Amino acid sequence: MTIRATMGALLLAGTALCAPATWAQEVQRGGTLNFTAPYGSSVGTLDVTASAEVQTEIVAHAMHRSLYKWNPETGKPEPDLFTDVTVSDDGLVYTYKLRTDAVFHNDKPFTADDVIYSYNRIATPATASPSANFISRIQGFDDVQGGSATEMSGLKKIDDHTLEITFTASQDPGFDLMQNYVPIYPSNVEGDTQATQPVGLGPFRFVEHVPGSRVSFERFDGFFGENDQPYLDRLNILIMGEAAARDVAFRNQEIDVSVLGSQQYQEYQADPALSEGLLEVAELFTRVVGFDTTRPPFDDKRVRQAVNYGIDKDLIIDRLVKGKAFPAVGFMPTTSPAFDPDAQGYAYDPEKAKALLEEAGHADGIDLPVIANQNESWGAPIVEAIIPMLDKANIRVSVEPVENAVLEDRITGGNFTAFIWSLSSGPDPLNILRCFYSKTAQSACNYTNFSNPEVDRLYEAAQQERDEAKRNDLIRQADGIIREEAPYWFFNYNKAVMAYQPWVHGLRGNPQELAIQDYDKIWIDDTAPADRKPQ
Amino acid sequence: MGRYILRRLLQMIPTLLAVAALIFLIFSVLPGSFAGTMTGGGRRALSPELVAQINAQFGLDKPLPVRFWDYLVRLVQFDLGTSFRTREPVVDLIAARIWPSLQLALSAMALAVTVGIPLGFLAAMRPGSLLDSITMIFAVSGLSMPQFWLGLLLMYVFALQLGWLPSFGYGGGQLRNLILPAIALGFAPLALLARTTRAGVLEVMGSDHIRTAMAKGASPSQMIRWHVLRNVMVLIVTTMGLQIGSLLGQALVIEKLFSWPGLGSLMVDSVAIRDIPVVQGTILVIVLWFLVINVLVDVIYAAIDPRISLR
Amino acid sequence: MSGPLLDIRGLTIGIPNRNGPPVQIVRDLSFDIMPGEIFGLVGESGSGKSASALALMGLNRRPLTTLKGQAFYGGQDLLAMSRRSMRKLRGNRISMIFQEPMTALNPLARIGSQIAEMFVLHRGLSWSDARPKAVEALAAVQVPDPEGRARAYPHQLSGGLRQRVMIAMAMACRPDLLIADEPTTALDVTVQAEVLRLIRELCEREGTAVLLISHDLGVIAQMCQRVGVMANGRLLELRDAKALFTDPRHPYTQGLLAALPRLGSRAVEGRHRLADLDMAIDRDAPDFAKTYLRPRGEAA
Amino acid sequence: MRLPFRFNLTLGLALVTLVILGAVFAPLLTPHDPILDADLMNSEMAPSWDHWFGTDSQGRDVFARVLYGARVSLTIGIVAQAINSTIGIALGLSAGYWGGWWDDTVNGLTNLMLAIPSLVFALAIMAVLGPGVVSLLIALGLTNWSWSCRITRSAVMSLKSQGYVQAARTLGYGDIRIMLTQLLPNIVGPVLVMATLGIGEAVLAEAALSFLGLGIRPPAPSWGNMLTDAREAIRSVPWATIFPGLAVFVTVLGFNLLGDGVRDWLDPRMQVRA
Repeated sequence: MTIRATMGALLLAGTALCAPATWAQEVQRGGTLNFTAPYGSSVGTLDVTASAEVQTEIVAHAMHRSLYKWNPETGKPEPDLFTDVTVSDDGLVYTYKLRTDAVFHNDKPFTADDVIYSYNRIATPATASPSANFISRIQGFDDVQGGSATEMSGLKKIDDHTLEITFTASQDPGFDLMQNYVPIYPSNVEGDTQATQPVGLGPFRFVEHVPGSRVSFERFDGFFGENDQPYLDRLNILIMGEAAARDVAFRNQEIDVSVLGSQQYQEYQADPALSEGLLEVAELFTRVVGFDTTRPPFDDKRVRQAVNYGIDKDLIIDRLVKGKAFPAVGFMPTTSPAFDPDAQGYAYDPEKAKALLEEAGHADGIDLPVIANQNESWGAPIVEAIIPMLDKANIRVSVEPVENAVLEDRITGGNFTAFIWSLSSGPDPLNILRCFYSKTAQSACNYTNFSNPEVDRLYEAAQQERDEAKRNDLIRQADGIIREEAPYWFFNYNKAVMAYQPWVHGLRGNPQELAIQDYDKIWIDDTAPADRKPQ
Repeated sequence: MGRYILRRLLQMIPTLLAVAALIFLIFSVLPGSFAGTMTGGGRRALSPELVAQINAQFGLDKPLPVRFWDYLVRLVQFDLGTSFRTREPVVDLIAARIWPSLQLALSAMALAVTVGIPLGFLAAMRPGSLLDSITMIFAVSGLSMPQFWLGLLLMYVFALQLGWLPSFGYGGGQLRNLILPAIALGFAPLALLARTTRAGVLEVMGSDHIRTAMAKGASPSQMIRWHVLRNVMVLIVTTMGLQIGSLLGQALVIEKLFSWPGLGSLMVDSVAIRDIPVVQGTILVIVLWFLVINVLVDVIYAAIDPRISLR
Repeated sequence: MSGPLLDIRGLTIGIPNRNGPPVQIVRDLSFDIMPGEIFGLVGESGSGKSASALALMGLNRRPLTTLKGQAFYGGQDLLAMSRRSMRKLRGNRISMIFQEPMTALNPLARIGSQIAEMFVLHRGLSWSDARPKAVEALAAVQVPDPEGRARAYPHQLSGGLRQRVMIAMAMACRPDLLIADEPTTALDVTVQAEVLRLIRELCEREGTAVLLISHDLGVIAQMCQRVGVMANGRLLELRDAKALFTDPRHPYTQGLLAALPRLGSRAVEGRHRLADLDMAIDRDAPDFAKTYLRPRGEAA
Repeated sequence: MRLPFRFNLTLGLALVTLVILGAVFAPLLTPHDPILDADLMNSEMAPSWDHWFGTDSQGRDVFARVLYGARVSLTIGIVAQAINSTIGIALGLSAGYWGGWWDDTVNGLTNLMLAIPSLVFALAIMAVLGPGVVSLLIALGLTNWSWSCRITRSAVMSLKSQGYVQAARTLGYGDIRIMLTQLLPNIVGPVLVMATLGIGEAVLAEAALSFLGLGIRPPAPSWGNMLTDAREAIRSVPWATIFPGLAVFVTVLGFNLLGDGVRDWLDPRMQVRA
């Protein structure tokens, strides 16, 4: 059987993605939305520059804005806090015309100083900000990190609303600077207070954080958005890590949206009422089992291919993941611009797996210990399912369940034979290809210690290529080699699913992370429960 | 009595220090690191420089004995350190969680007391009877279910099927939100109390002075009021105290399940992301609570039983 | 003195057995007690004395059950009475004191209120009215500083004082019959005599009859007008005390008396010695009691 | 109405026996392998003649997993409690018998262990050791001995002044011999009751730790991880949670009733009441 990622899947995702937005219904203003933050039972800090947690990002996106913003429909960054940009010929100097109508929640007008302040704050080693990676291409970053400067030389204020940024590489800075993790903070507020009393220039103003329970916001009247957005008067982000509890709460109409796991996806699809309110999107995540390609017997390509042939991933996706994933062909996901629609993935062929293994000199079989966390769609349960399958191909799989903290430490530290994980595979394909570049450290993201001269050559070429189509072509070629080399068992591309109540409108399928929604575009109609509906 | 309490409070200090040392020791050999969790679950790569920065910021680059000494020095100044994750003082994080935690623990206990003790009495009135067995099996069944399982069942029945109560969350700390988690948490202490009460009543009822009371011509209700209740309380108070004392620590599963913002869920989360100062702080607070309750129990004990004097 | 105060006929106590005849602890016990009389019931431990006494009060605990028999008191059968009317008699008309004064009192209640309870239960007094009466009752049993002792808890009192408290409690409502089940066994030898004397005096004054249960022949001899000897659940001999001690008829009684070493040839000598001893403590003891004194310390 | 037999004891014994028999004879009771008989094509099938308790999301037979899970859960419960009891008795006996500084040390240790909630302690140990049966045995076996220790110690304190112990000492018996032959038999009763209850607690603790993600290693079946894995499917695949849930319930209830029953039985006062 050939796995062919059809454009159909893409289109399907596309329509679902637009469905709620295209309802031709008069927008209603006001009301309260009960959104959920599903990735854990608390939000650590409200200062998103001190965090790498999606939970914090979900909260931060309500009140902060970054220089660029992500457009889920085009899959590209677009201007948010600036209206115009000119790029120098070498592609290193960007001159931004900043918005003049943006105001912070504390009434301070937005100026170039705020951008300079915010980026320098992130770059300062004292803050140890995990967001630093995103601004590391700004000139002078290394000097600030090294302590020889306190401000990055690449940030230059021309006037209040003109900002010049010099980068050290010619890559599009939009992908980095659109991140919610590099928000623009007001320069007249002490950075430390952002953790408890956040001030931004986003559509909602912070009201209250009940740790472990919820974060509440109210409409910020001064927001610069079009159509006098946001529509909602109030926004509650309820912290609900336990999926079973979220399920009950959603059915009970206590929450307006819920992110679904595969079990609930299946149940909600089967329910005539609930199936009406499902938003699906192909997310830019690739789920894989990664091998340490320097460690025998997995230093042999044939052994890695044998694993790929030995697993019936369609069956696992169909039965265990319950259709909440797209079978993976290679590393680049279907929604990536570098995805190759003609490529063929590994088909399920246990005989071929056995043959490859014998060819590699392992007729009596091999052991495959996999470290895994508890995640239902890219953790121990998946490994459990491949145990009987690979058993037939003479590969003895075992699971070592570990906590997330340990999993991540061991993967970045190279302390594994194989691991199962979900890896970001977007939105910038070039940035993703970097993870297969032999000069990228294992701890950075070349987890499998992948090294292939041809891929290195293609990556270096793509880096220099300014034309987007040609660049994507190079990346596509590299993805083909990676598929053949199989440093991973390519499992699936995530299908994220969000359930929403019938009165909720304006959700968009964000393939970066479905749970990150543009709250300013969401509105609810008056069929909502009395305590939340617009007056 | 004031002096007694003061002395008992002072006696806690070595225990607390020992707990602190033990926790420090356990978590110093814990695999996984906070910096490791900053990848956001495969979403981004961390440069080694950043990992070093993060570790330096929290003093994790120093040798273990130095860290332990720093920890102790801060501890004796009532400084529990700074959370890696939120970069706020641990004391503040705990302060925000302590009231919900107490609310949950105390209401669970209130439930256990108001239902468990009468049940125990009921069972003890006819020992060996069908009523006794049914009552005790009901009570013991509370001890026989995994907490999260009981919580889930309650959620499904009372929130989803009947729609009487909200299924989750703290709300503003209203009673409505409190009921289900309190039942889920309180069922086990309820069972223990019912059991202790039954045993206590049977023991008191079998004692000589109850025979005296009967010989005096007291009716059963007079006998219970004048001679049983107080004596049984002496036996129950210990169980109650132990339960109240340990409920904060037992609540972690329930708090996670019901998204209840208590100390338990804070602790579990912090263990998961290796936010060690918070873990240490919450455990210390949970232990402190247990110790304080113990002193309180002893004081109450002395108030009920004239044979015990506080020395 | 017209007729007995309490007339027990054919009292049989045992443990019912589903699959056969019940195990009998006391068999066919019959005796009577005259008003104001001190009646002694003597026998080894396990002979059924205490079970019989508790049966009269309706206080035997399962599985011990009164299988048959009657106990007439004022024309009513105690054993067939309703619980409620039995409760009215208990403590009020028939009261009881127990062997172990350490545990017979509620350790958590003040002495005063434990005595006052009697007046609340049977005289319908309020607690505040009952308390002074309790102090009076303590005074009546010659407890020093009755006011203070009323506020004390049992563990703050000595054994002898506690038994006095029990007596005060039992005598509070001036009962017709006092059942004293081994009242002095747990006490010091020197305290024993005082307590016995107290019982005797109070009962004489109030005209209360006493059913004195003891395994101690000396105590019985010192106190009782008539004595029943029990062994193995049966009443073997029921005689006038003087007659019993001088001329035991049943071989068991004979054996019992013979087992007391100083009742043989050297008995008279011992008796005198003890009489002297006892006289030193209790100069007003009635003659008959002195006659049958036996050396103390033989209680076993 | 009085029941004709010791109800708690009988019921408890029956339930515990049932579970133990199920665990011991698991291979005879089901033809299915709990791990390798996984057929995703047959996943989430309702109970049928082939699969009495249905199948789980991996297509494994729930009945087989409940039976084999009994082995894991019972092993954890019994062995962990055995470790607890052994530590508790050893410390309690020696502390009560020798007294002095050793007693003070043990007392301090006991208070320390009591003060840290055992689940919290177990969680910490599991986090250090990582999931697995051995880790669970250590985590649950080292955290719950304070009660056995306290009970043993106080019993020994009151026993050691008694005549027969004194006699043994004058006969020149060694301390260890006195503890094992004279004291131990007299404290077995209450410690046994504690242990019975402790087994139930350990079974529950395993479930709680599984819920928190720190149970045993999959794919080995334990009731805790069966419950945890299937909890989201409680409405569509109820058999995957109800049966392991019932298994936990029956087992813990059984051990609790057994403990209560044994206590009543050892303490006849509890039975004979007005």
